Amino acid sequence: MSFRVHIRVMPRRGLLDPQGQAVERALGALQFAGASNVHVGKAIELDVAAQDEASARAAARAMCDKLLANPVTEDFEIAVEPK
Amino acid sequence: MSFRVHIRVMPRRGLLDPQGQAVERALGALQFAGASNVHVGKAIELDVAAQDEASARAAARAMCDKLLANPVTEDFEIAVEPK
Amino acid sequence: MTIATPAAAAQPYPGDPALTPELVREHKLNDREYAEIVGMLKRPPTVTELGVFSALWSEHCSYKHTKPVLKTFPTSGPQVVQGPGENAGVLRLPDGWAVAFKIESHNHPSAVEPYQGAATGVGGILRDVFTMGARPVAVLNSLRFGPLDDPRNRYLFAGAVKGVGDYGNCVGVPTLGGEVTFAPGYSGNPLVNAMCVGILRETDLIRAKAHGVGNILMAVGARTGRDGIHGASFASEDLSEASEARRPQVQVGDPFTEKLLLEASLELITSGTIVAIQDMGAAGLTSSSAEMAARGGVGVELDTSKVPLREAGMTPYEILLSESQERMLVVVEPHRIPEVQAICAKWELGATPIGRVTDDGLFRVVHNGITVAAIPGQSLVEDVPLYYPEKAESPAAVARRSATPSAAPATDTAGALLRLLDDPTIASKRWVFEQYDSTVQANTVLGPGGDAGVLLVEGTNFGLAVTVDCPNRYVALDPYQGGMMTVAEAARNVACTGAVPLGITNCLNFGNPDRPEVFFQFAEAVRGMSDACRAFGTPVTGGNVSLYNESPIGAVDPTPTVGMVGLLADVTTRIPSAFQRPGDLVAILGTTTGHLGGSMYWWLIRDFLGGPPPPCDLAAERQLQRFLAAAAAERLLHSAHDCADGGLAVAAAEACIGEPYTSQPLGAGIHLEQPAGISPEGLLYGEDGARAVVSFAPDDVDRVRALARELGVPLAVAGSVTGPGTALRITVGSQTLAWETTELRRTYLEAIPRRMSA
Amino acid sequence: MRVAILRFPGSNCEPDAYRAVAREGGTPYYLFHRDTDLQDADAVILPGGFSYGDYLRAGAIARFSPIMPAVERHAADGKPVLGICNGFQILCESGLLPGALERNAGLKYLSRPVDVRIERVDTPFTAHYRKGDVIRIPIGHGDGRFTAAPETLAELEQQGQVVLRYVERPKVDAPGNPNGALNDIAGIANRDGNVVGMMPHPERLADPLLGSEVGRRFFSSLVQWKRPALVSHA
Ligand SMILES: Nc1ncnc2c1ncn2[C@@H]1O[C@H](COP(=O)(O)OP(=O)(O)O)[C@@H](O)[C@H]1O
Ligand SMILES: [Mg+2]
Repeated sequence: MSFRVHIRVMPRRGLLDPQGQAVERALGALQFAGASNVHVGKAIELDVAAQDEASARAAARAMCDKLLANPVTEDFEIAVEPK
Repeated sequence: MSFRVHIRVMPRRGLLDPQGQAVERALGALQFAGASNVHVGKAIELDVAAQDEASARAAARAMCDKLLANPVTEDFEIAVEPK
Repeated sequence: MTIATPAAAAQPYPGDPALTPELVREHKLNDREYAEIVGMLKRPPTVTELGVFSALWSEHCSYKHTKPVLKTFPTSGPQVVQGPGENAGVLRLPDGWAVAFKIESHNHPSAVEPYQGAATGVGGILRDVFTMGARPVAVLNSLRFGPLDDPRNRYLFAGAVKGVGDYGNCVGVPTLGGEVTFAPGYSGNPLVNAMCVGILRETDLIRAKAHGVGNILMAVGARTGRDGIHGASFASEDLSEASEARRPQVQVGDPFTEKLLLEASLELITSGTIVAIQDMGAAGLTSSSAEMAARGGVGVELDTSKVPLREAGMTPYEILLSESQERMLVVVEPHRIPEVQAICAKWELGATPIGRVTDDGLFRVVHNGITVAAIPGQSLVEDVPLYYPEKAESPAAVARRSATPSAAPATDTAGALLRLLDDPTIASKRWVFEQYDSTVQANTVLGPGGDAGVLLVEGTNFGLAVTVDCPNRYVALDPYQGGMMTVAEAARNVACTGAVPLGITNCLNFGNPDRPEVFFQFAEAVRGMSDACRAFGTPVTGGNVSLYNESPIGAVDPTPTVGMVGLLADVTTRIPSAFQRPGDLVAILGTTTGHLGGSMYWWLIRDFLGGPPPPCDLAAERQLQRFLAAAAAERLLHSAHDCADGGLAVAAAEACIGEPYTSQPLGAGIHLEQPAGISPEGLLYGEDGARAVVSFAPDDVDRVRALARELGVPLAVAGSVTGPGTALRITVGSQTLAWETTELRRTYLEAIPRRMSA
Repeated sequence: MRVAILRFPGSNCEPDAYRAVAREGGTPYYLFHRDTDLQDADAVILPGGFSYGDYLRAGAIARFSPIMPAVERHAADGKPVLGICNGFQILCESGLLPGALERNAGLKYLSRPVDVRIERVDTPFTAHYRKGDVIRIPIGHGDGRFTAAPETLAELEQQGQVVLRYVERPKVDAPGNPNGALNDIAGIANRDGNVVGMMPHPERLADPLLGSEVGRRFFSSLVQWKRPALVSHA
């Protein structure tokens, strides 16, 4: 089976996120007054061939641990949907 | 009310996505054989103060149109959850 | 009438639309051109062929409006190894070395998507240089935008700068210079020109000429997608809302693949594995294959079904016209295919046979066994109908040139300097060039920020000075004088580093040539540039024309950008542009007449853009160039900076300001004689050419004077450099003006960052 | 002194490092990312550039290259390893050095001179400087903001692992710390001092023809480096 996996890699809470800050300032300047607490990270999408959802998720987690996220500065979240 | 908004900004289909390609090759080299069709974009998270979910979503769409996504090269998706 | 037999048969590709007059017009081919096509083929074209003609007969590829004028450029000289007509021009350097260089525009793509437009512009010009067998050692960029108070212009400016930077930085080629100008005429139609300079052994030069019937064509590098189809014809039309809507799929650059392609290409060339190589630039596979075949006087047959694709289901039409980046077309003897593939594999690139060199002179395209195009190749490339547009100067231009400001003269002569330094066109471009790696390759002797960049040619002790320039205001006011001044200013910038100007490349950015006033500008600018090139002995080795630079608000200022290289026989003699030592004497070279026509001063301070631009005195420019080179060779000068926008006062201020990384700017005390009839404004801010501000040790004053006399350069010792943090004082007649140099520096450095963070 | 200079796809400063080593009388040679053997290297340099385009994160993909296990063994043996710019990023990604190099605080690539103070002179790369020397060398990076967890940072300082620090000269019109690096860190060493990473590029100012050669001593130090006699920690 094949699954579509969405991964979100975000700067770890508490670390400086200059990109999030810059976007927040820019939104403010554009009069989007209601926006706050902005963070910017990476979105990664991929197809994963796996037996079932659980193993697709496990594979994605392994990819994040190994490559897709930096354990020093980033956290990640995984969402899996059947294709 | 305040909503947590998750935005995914991805390279438009059909355009070259060199970053996605590089990650796909790297996953292959790391023996994650099941991964394909990899794309890398931006994940943006923010709080939006709005009357209701629909207007939070509308605000987020306006932000994407104006600032967060490049209308020529990127597509975006928005997810809204109450805080 | 008899029905002629077709030159060669070709069939429609299944699914092709019907050939209708509308389809022909959508391909930007007029009735005359269509008739020529039918005459050439002796049958109606297939849709695939229509696409091929549309691309190759676009202005961008064919120069159909400009060829006769371009022929008038001087292109020969003892230093010329390769003149116009190849991917890049090549000039001879000492000891068997040579320099390949070329400039090209990416205006239209940058107007739509500034980041990718500028990035792929750099990518394309790098490929033009390394396909000659040269290793790129410098890039330069010439940028023009509308004023920064408009957010769209800020977006275009920021995006283009980031695009230039990200691409060149990743490939690892230092950006050593450039220019940025802001003027209302560029709103909606920015200009993004990129130049590349490469070094090679003269014996390694390779030309993009297919030969050897039976040799194989191979596609090397990135896969082909639907990017930028019709990019060449897109580049050949006005930017209108319609073109916004039918804009092609954006070309996305991949500098990482470019770097691999660079290494692979140079290895293919220096190992002697290949016969010819050309990059797939505008009109992609079509123009690269057709042009290589025409240069070699042979035919080609392409099998588009063999081309590695990024997207399924592409038609031969799309494959032929795709402008996917980072691709090369290589001609190889059949038995060497494995070697080519091995070299490419080492650099992680594919190399796929996609066609062969034939003896029937046809440009033939086959897809899954169907012949979809068969066109006489030589005619396809060379028999494009030429146009001889009318030219006539517009009465408005004549009137503007002869007008003078109506507003009252300014009273705050000193304050004007701060206004000028705060104008983004004059202000420091550090915000720009610090986003560009200027020291990679470890050969940078003078980085951006001075008059010209200087690099060491590795393995030698000589250096190259490189610059791009175009005083577009002058060209708009008087295209002939402005054309001369463009070359003169480039040469002056090169000479200020102590180098001897060697030759130029150019990028002619103009409006719609069908308008007589535009074509007048074009022809006159070329005439002016040619005269200057002849006077300086700096031939034209190549270039690029970008027409139809118009937006809903009208044509851009005519902008014939010149890229120049110069030689420093001993790189250690290079002269920086800023003052170096307190106590040095300051002298002004050249003649100051106080000419204010066309000046930044009139524009900014008196709100008047007009008058005659400063006349270009080619002999005086030449003498100044000679003096600077001779003085450098004797190591007489500690600094030299030319007077351009903003005149003497701005040049002196810039020489004081120096870099932000030195503790405090230096000051200077300068006395200017005030001849009768010249106003203080004219002395300070007039933009007479052939001038420079230099500094040198007091002990050398006699030698400096003697050299100036010997070479016929007027020289006035006018004062001296003073210590860090002291003021810049200029005495004009009995009046002394003084500026805090810390304030000058802050104004000059902050002008662009302040506007960009608004 | 045999100095292996690694080439990853997208490296672009390897010729610069090569020249800098050769100029001081060392024996530089290139190894490719696909190699697995260091060929008797006395020292290894991971040069600057954009390995794998810096896609995903600078250095993230290169760290998995076939050559890297050999580099890890070489480092574990206490032999010199220097990562410059992208090389520093690769060393952090691979865990040979602690911390991470994040996007510059100003969010822009920056090419400019920086003033750095030499904080440690007992590494193979800084032995020919004096402690406290301030030198001006170029940077060229978009991801040079050194970041580490607070405990890691404290430990780096306690153990004296900071090798280079950005400093601000008086009355200049630009910040001394160009990228927002924590504690102004421009370069660090591992615990043993044999593995060093730095963002600035000393190899770009190591040729007398360029007008300044203040970066040369990184390479003269290395070429003349003698491994101290092993002191037992037992
Ligand atoms: N786009 C750019 N890219 C790189 N360097 C630039 C750019 N624009 C300006 N510079 C640098 O700033 C210097 C001064 O610019 P400018 O005032 O246009 O100089 P000049 O009038 O001497 O040609 C240039 O020579 C160049 O080194
Ligand atoms: Mg100048």
